[in-house]
Amino acid sequence: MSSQRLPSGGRINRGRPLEFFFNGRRYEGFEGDTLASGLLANGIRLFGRSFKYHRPRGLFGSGSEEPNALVQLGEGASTIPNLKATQVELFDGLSARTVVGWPSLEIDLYAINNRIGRLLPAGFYYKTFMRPRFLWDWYEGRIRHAAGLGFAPTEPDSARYDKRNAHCDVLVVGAGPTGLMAALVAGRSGARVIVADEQAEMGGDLLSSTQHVSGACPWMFLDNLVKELSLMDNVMLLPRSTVSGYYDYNFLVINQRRTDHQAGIGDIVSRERNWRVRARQVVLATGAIERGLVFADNDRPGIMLSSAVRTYINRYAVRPGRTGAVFTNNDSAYQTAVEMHGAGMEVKGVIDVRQRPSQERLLQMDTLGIPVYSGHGVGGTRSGRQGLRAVELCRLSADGRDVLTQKGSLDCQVLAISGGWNPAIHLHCQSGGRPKYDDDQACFVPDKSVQSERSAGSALGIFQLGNCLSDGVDAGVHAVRETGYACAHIDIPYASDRTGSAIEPMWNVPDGVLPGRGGKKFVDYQNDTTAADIALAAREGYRSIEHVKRYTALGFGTDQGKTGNINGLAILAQHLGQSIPATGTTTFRPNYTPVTFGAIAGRELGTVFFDPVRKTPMHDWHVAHGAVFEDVGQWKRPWYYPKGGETMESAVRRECLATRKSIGLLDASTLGKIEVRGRDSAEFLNRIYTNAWSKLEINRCRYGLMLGEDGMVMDDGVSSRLGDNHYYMTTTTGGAAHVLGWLERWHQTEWPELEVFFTSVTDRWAVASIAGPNSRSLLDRLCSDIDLSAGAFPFMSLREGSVAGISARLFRISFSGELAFEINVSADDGVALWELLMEAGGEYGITPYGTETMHVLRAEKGYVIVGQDTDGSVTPADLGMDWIVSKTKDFIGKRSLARSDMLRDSRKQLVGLVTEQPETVLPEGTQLVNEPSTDYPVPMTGHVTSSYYSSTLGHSIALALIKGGHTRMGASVYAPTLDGQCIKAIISSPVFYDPENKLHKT
Amino acid sequence: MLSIDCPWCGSRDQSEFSYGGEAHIVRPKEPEKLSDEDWGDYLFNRKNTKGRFEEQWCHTAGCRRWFNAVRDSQSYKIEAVYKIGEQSPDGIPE
Amino acid sequence: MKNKYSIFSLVRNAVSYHQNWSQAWRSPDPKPAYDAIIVGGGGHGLATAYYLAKEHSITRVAVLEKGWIGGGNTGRNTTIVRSNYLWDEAAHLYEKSLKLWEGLSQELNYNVMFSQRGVMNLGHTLQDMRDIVRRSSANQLNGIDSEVLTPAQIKNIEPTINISQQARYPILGASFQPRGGVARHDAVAWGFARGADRYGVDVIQNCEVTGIRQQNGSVTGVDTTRGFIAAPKVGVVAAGHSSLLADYAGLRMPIESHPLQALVSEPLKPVLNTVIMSNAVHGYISQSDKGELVVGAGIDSYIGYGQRGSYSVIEGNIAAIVELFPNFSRVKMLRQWGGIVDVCPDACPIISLTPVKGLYFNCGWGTGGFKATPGSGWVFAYTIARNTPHGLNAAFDLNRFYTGALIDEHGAAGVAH
Amino acid sequence: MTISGSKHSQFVGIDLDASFKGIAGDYGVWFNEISVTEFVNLRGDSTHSGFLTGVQRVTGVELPVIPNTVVRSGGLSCHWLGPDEWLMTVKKPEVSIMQDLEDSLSGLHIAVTDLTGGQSLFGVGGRQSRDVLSAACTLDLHADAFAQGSCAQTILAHSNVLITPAFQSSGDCVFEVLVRRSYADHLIRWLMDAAHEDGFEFRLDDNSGLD
Ligand SMILES: Cc1cc2nc3c(=O)[nH]c(=O)nc-3n(C[C@H](O)[C@H](O)[C@H](O)COP(=O)(O)OP(=O)(O)OC[C@H]3O[C@@H](n4cnc5c(N)ncnc54)[C@H](O)[C@@H]3O)c2cc1C
Ligand SMILES: NC(=O)c1ccc[n+]([C@@H]2O[C@H](COP(=O)([O-])OP(=O)(O)OC[C@H]3O[C@@H](n4cnc5c(N)ncnc54)[C@H](O)[C@@H]3O)[C@@H](O)[C@H]2O)c1
Ligand SMILES: Cc1cc2nc3c(=O)[nH]c(=O)nc-3n(C[C@H](O)[C@H](O)[C@H](O)COP(=O)(O)O)c2cc1C
Ligand SMILES: [Zn+2]
Repeated sequence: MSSQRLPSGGRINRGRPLEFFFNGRRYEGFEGDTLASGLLANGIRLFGRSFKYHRPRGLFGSGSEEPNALVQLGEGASTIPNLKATQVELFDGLSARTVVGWPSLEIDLYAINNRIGRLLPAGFYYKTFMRPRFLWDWYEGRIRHAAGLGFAPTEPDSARYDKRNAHCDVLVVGAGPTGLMAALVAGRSGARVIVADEQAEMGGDLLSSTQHVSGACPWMFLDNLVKELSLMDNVMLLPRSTVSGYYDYNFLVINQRRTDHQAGIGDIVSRERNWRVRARQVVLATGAIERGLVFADNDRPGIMLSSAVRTYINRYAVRPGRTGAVFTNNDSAYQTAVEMHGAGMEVKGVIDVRQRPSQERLLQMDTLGIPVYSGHGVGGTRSGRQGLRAVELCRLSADGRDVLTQKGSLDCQVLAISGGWNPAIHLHCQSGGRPKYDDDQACFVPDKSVQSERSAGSALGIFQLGNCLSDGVDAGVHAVRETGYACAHIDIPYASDRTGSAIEPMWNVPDGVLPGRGGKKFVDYQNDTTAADIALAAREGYRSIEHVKRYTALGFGTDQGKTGNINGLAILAQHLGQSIPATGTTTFRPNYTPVTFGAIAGRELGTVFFDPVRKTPMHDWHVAHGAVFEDVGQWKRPWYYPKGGETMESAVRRECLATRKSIGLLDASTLGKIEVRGRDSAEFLNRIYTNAWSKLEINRCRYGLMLGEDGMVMDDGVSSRLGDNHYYMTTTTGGAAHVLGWLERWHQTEWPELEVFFTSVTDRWAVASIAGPNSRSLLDRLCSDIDLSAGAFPFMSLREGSVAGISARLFRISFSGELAFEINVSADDGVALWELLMEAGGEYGITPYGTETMHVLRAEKGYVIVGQDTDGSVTPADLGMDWIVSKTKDFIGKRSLARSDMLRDSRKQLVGLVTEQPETVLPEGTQLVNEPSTDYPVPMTGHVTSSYYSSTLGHSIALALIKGGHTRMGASVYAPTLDGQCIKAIISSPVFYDPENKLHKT
Repeated sequence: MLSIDCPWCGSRDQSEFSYGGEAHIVRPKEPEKLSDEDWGDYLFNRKNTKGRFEEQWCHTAGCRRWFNAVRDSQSYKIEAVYKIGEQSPDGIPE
Repeated sequence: MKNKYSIFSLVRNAVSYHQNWSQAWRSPDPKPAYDAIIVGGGGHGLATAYYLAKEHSITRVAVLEKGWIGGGNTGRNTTIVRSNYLWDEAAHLYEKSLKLWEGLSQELNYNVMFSQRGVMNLGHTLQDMRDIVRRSSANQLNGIDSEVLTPAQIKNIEPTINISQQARYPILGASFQPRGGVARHDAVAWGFARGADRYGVDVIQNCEVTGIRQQNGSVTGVDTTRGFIAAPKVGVVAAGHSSLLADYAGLRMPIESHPLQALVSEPLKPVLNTVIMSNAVHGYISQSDKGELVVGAGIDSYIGYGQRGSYSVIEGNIAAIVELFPNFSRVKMLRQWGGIVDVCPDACPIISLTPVKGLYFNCGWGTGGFKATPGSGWVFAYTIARNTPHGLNAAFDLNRFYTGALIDEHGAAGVAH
Repeated sequence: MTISGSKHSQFVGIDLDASFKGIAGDYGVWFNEISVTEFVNLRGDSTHSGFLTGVQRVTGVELPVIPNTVVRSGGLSCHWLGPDEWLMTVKKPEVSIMQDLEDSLSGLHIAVTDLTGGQSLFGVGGRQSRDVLSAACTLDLHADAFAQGSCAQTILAHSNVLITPAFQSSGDCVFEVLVRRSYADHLIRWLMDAAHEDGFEFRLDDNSGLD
């Protein structure tokens, strides 16, 4: 294959050759090349196949607008699907393959789809594959196999991704001449500026240009500009950084690609970084994207956007073919003819649909000896193995709607096409702005700004370089003024722009055949959406542009229709006989170009960072002693402490028995703890809890239940009175933050007149709870300043003193039904306390236990766990806790308890369950029925909320919510388990252990 | 992504705030006297306005204060913030 | 029937270069009066009209849609279909719907690409697992397919999922409904529209209802951007805009409208076999037949009619997905969008008569009503035609917010997508 | 080296020798633990003159009433947390203000709460400290926006924190990061990881925060 590299020029580094692989073959390119330019330089024209018809496709564009040249990069865990070859920078050893084409690009069996293309019009799958019904699964498998582009990696990614939050005065999006001038003004004025451009180099269209600026060649001008900016401390230049989304409140996301262009950089530097920017002002200098022309067989490899041809020649020094022609409806492509000529290509002609191109251009072509076919169109194309071979010329009628005569063909390998320019208004529209149709320029331009944003340069519909430069300055001045800086002086550079004649829209180039016949006219290359598809959709009643988009997949692809959407909607407008603005665009949404999940997720992933791990002061001790942990909210709580190969069951049995017989030790530090202070504390608690608090004596504790305003149990805990106006509230571990928020909210928004303050002290206290008949004796040895006797320190009271010299608050409360003390010490002393207890408790066989044992012990006592035995639909009465609900005062949720449904007899109520077989443990969650049956649906009567084997009692126990359960003591229910058993159980009191409540009061 | 002006701390990222729904829903003084319908109305029924909407926010990760905002529920633009107990710029809420 | 869809009609039309297909539905002008008006041309509204005509022979019906049909939540949802709901009332309703799904393509003669590839709800905490057993057990007793899977079984079905027990919130198990799956959302709206049109229903787009008129407590018709249209029965199925329509009728609703977002990746070769949902890490994902990964993002806490939500929600959801599928970190997000979901306090819908005679509301489907589309239309048509709820939707009346008989699906069933 | 069992450190279990040179070949960030002997949360009514003078009597400083500001004096810092809430940190072992505040303010509607042991304070300094923090903090940390004398409660890496910039005489800025104890381990690990590219070291004896 011949080299198409031009002998000189281009922004490539010829001193740095690179080797790379495409579909297994080796090629050479240079630093500064993209995969696209590198391949093109090697004479490669076939880049891939299309999605539906599997037609051979080549490069169409040169940047992020590219619809065709999709590749899969690399292998294994680091493979990347669906990259645009035009955006992949070459590096040494790069290896890529095409994504469509099975089994290979050259021999693609699915190319049959092109032959039977007529059977596959838009939406054909909605019309078929319905019968016979059972075959649908098979059809679907085939559809799935045929669909999809690249392959997702199947192994985890080892690369890092990170994020930065940034604030700036001015964010300039796009570093073309417009954006750079805006940045220069803002930078010189001292504003905090960020400039982001998706390309590897700053410069935008200037990189592909030969047009002089202020007398200098464009690259010299550019180099000076970028250099000045890069020396400013207040300016951050971000190349390879796409502004992917523009959200509310001037929040924009920039996706920066940091390593993909460098082979072997390793994993220290993050592969991508997402910048989360709050900008005070945004300048959208995103340029314009050229659109193609819709004519028969307009998808041959070699048919390219005129701007892309110019870019390959000037920026990459690649000649895209030996012979070329231009097909246009506007002036801009004439320059491409000039450049093609300059690159040594034989230019066969400029085909201009306009009857009267500008005189200046005609003269220019004349001097170069390039024929101009005005009032002509391309009626069809022919191709060989390597793509385009010839285009068919036809003479158009004056209104451009019909073919008058066929005029033979022009042999050419490259057809540079230009259907006009679409300002890149994506971000403007994402920011809430609307597109406005500009009839003169035949394109949508930004309408009024909704956020602090201004489009500038080509993004605003200004297509001449000189005007872009001055508009960039204007935009910079505007942004600087709005952010309150004094504007620095700046000389506006000068460019000699050509004048010309206006564009004449040409949305659907006639080919002189009947509708539906002739070559396919592609509108959206990636999804193979043709003009006929759009016509069909309109005919079938899919008249909204949004319907057409969804029915034909127009603009649905990875390029989001950057080159095709406007042509598509214009064609629809023609079919419906309505104007383009009345037809409207589809909705512009993030992302501007696709962004990797990794970058969006960032670093907060995995075992350590996905969500903070909260640890108690004694955490490391638990780890050192082999605890297995349970996640409770963000906390890690010891679940059980297996010893030497113990299973959970045996560990829990051991822990339970040790506690019931002697002493168990629990880390209870995670419970929520809130100090409540102020004259109205008691009144406040009265309103929040179902029971009354005013009469609680100082140093006494009380259990309390909180309801939501809907009357359902929300949280519970023991609160104590520390002083006249001072209470200490505890909450569930998972509910702590919610409860504090709940208290604050009622106080601040509803009862600000109450004098009360809440302060969270959850982290301030380490809590070790000792439970069991020997706990008092143990504590007696460690605590000399508190009389621990039952008389002096009764159940549900608290004392302050010291334990082994550590100052502590002791609570006589019990969640296990045993004599128990909760010892609260400063978190700093938690470990010391724990170790002292373990040491002193040694002779009692003190046994640390985890949440599982805690659950068993409390279930033996019939104590509920909010969230396990309740689910947001359970009232205090359902739990048999009427006793805690005050009849005399109002409290949050009270009124709801009087609604008719709360009084229903058939409500689910908390009961105990005992299985017939003592060893059988009912699976938690299992539904219960009164009569076993397989006649579905079987009426259910409730479900098991908690269930354990009680080693203390020698049989299993369970708690359950059962319809009317409180009046069904002794009745049997059945638990049909998921593994097919049916377990019989008897309804009992939920209190299985020490029903007289003697033990914990001893 | 909202940026919310806390009446105390100034403009902060949305992530620091929690939402409280419709503002100016006053808890009935004597709930017991309400019919089930009226109580249900207080509990569940909401204006859910499309357009200017008075709502509550709390600067949870900052000063922990609840406050009110007038926000356009379509443009998401916050037009005013005011403290609890202060009058809405839209006048006396009914 | 004109233009029945099949492989044969496709071939026949190919011969005539597809010039002879008839319209899937007409675009008629509104008539002055109808027997019934359905407000809202989403899947539910169109299904309601279809079943009104088909099951109840009420064919002088108009569906009024303010934009383009299917452009509301029907056109922007993650298309998960399942019926493994916890509470009997919900389970029966969704199961009715699932049964209708199973024959829907044939019934409508429009391929809605209903793909029964199974739906998995992951459990990451001990309480998740209790809830999973509770729900699966209830499903089985209700005659709904449901199983509980171990991490190894999950891995077997979904080979790239991360079941490491070292994960921050490791996967402890899952419930699995094999009959669940996904469908092509647009096709559902279009299929019902075409079906209803065939019975003579007028599907009228770009026609916004701006008022509901009533006389002596009975509805008389609706004001629209295209004039007044009379009807003795009006069924409102306007999803995110239900509160506005209630307001037009002087009613108050227990509804809040929130932004709910979703996103898709670029199209990929098949890599996911089922639908994966996780409540605890908060993300859900499936792969469409076309190849893109369809990811459900979360709901924003604030009220929002903007069809867009907060970027941080997207970030959280993608993090959840990468946490579950670390191999997806190099996959790219193509597009994100939002819908306006009408959320009820108990995460269950309202399908109800109202104090205004002849006015019916069907709303509150929140984040999970796509799966209910055929069932919802079926019971709502019944309710409108007979002026009384069907047994399947009796529990979903407005009165429950006063009696307290809520059907609290968030209580235990977790996400309701 | 790791600290084990030492009761007052939050760096328990962290490998303090785990310094790491960044791509620039040096330590772009350093961390240290700032020892505070007393953390006191104070609630009260700042419009009540008795309250303000009562506090000043004990602490010698005027309570900051401007949101998000801090007043420092002689080993004592007083941070505004809310319109009726402040955090006092005392860095002198010989000083305790808890009881004095209670006494001095008795009779007023106040709450003085000892949080000692429940909070951790880190210093994050070095050339890249601002960048590292901005990896997961939405606050504008630029010196113009977050000047000497300010402080702010915000979110850092999913944890609630109080950040205070402290400018040293060299002009360098150290950010004091206060976090609840149970999150401290997460946060320090997160910071170490966030400094992956820039490099970090621990400074053990340098109690660099200003007061
Ligand atoms: C991101 C997202 C993901 C979801 N994922 C799932 C999922 O996986 N599974 C699932 O089951 N559900 C899901 N849902 C929920 C589901 O989409 C909805 O519950 C369901 O589509 C509602 O259908 P509908 O027909 O009631 O509403 P819509 O489709 O919203 O239709 C209501 C229609 O009413 C029209 N309308 C409103 N006001 C007026 C007026 N005044 N006059 C005329 N017309 C009016 C609207 O324009 C709209 O077209 C999701 C929703 C979203 C947003
Ligand atoms: N001959 C013509 O008719 C014609 C038409 C259009 C443009 N032009 C020429 O193009 C130039 C326009 O200058 P300009 O500065 O306005 O535009 P530009 O095209 O030179 O620069 C725009 C830049 O924005 C970048 N960009 C776009 N979207 C982005 C995003 N979301 N994130 C990050 N970067 C993004 C692009 O990569 C590009 O570098 C002028 O020289 C003009 O003459 C000529
Ligand atoms: C299930 C599903 C799959 C989608 N797949 C794609 C897709 O492959 N490409 C695409 O551009 N958009 C896709 N979309 C998004 C739509 O383009 C569009 O964003 C969405 O329907 C919301 O409409 P709006 O963005 O016009 O408001 C998909 C939407 C859904 C609901
Ligand atoms: Zn604040």
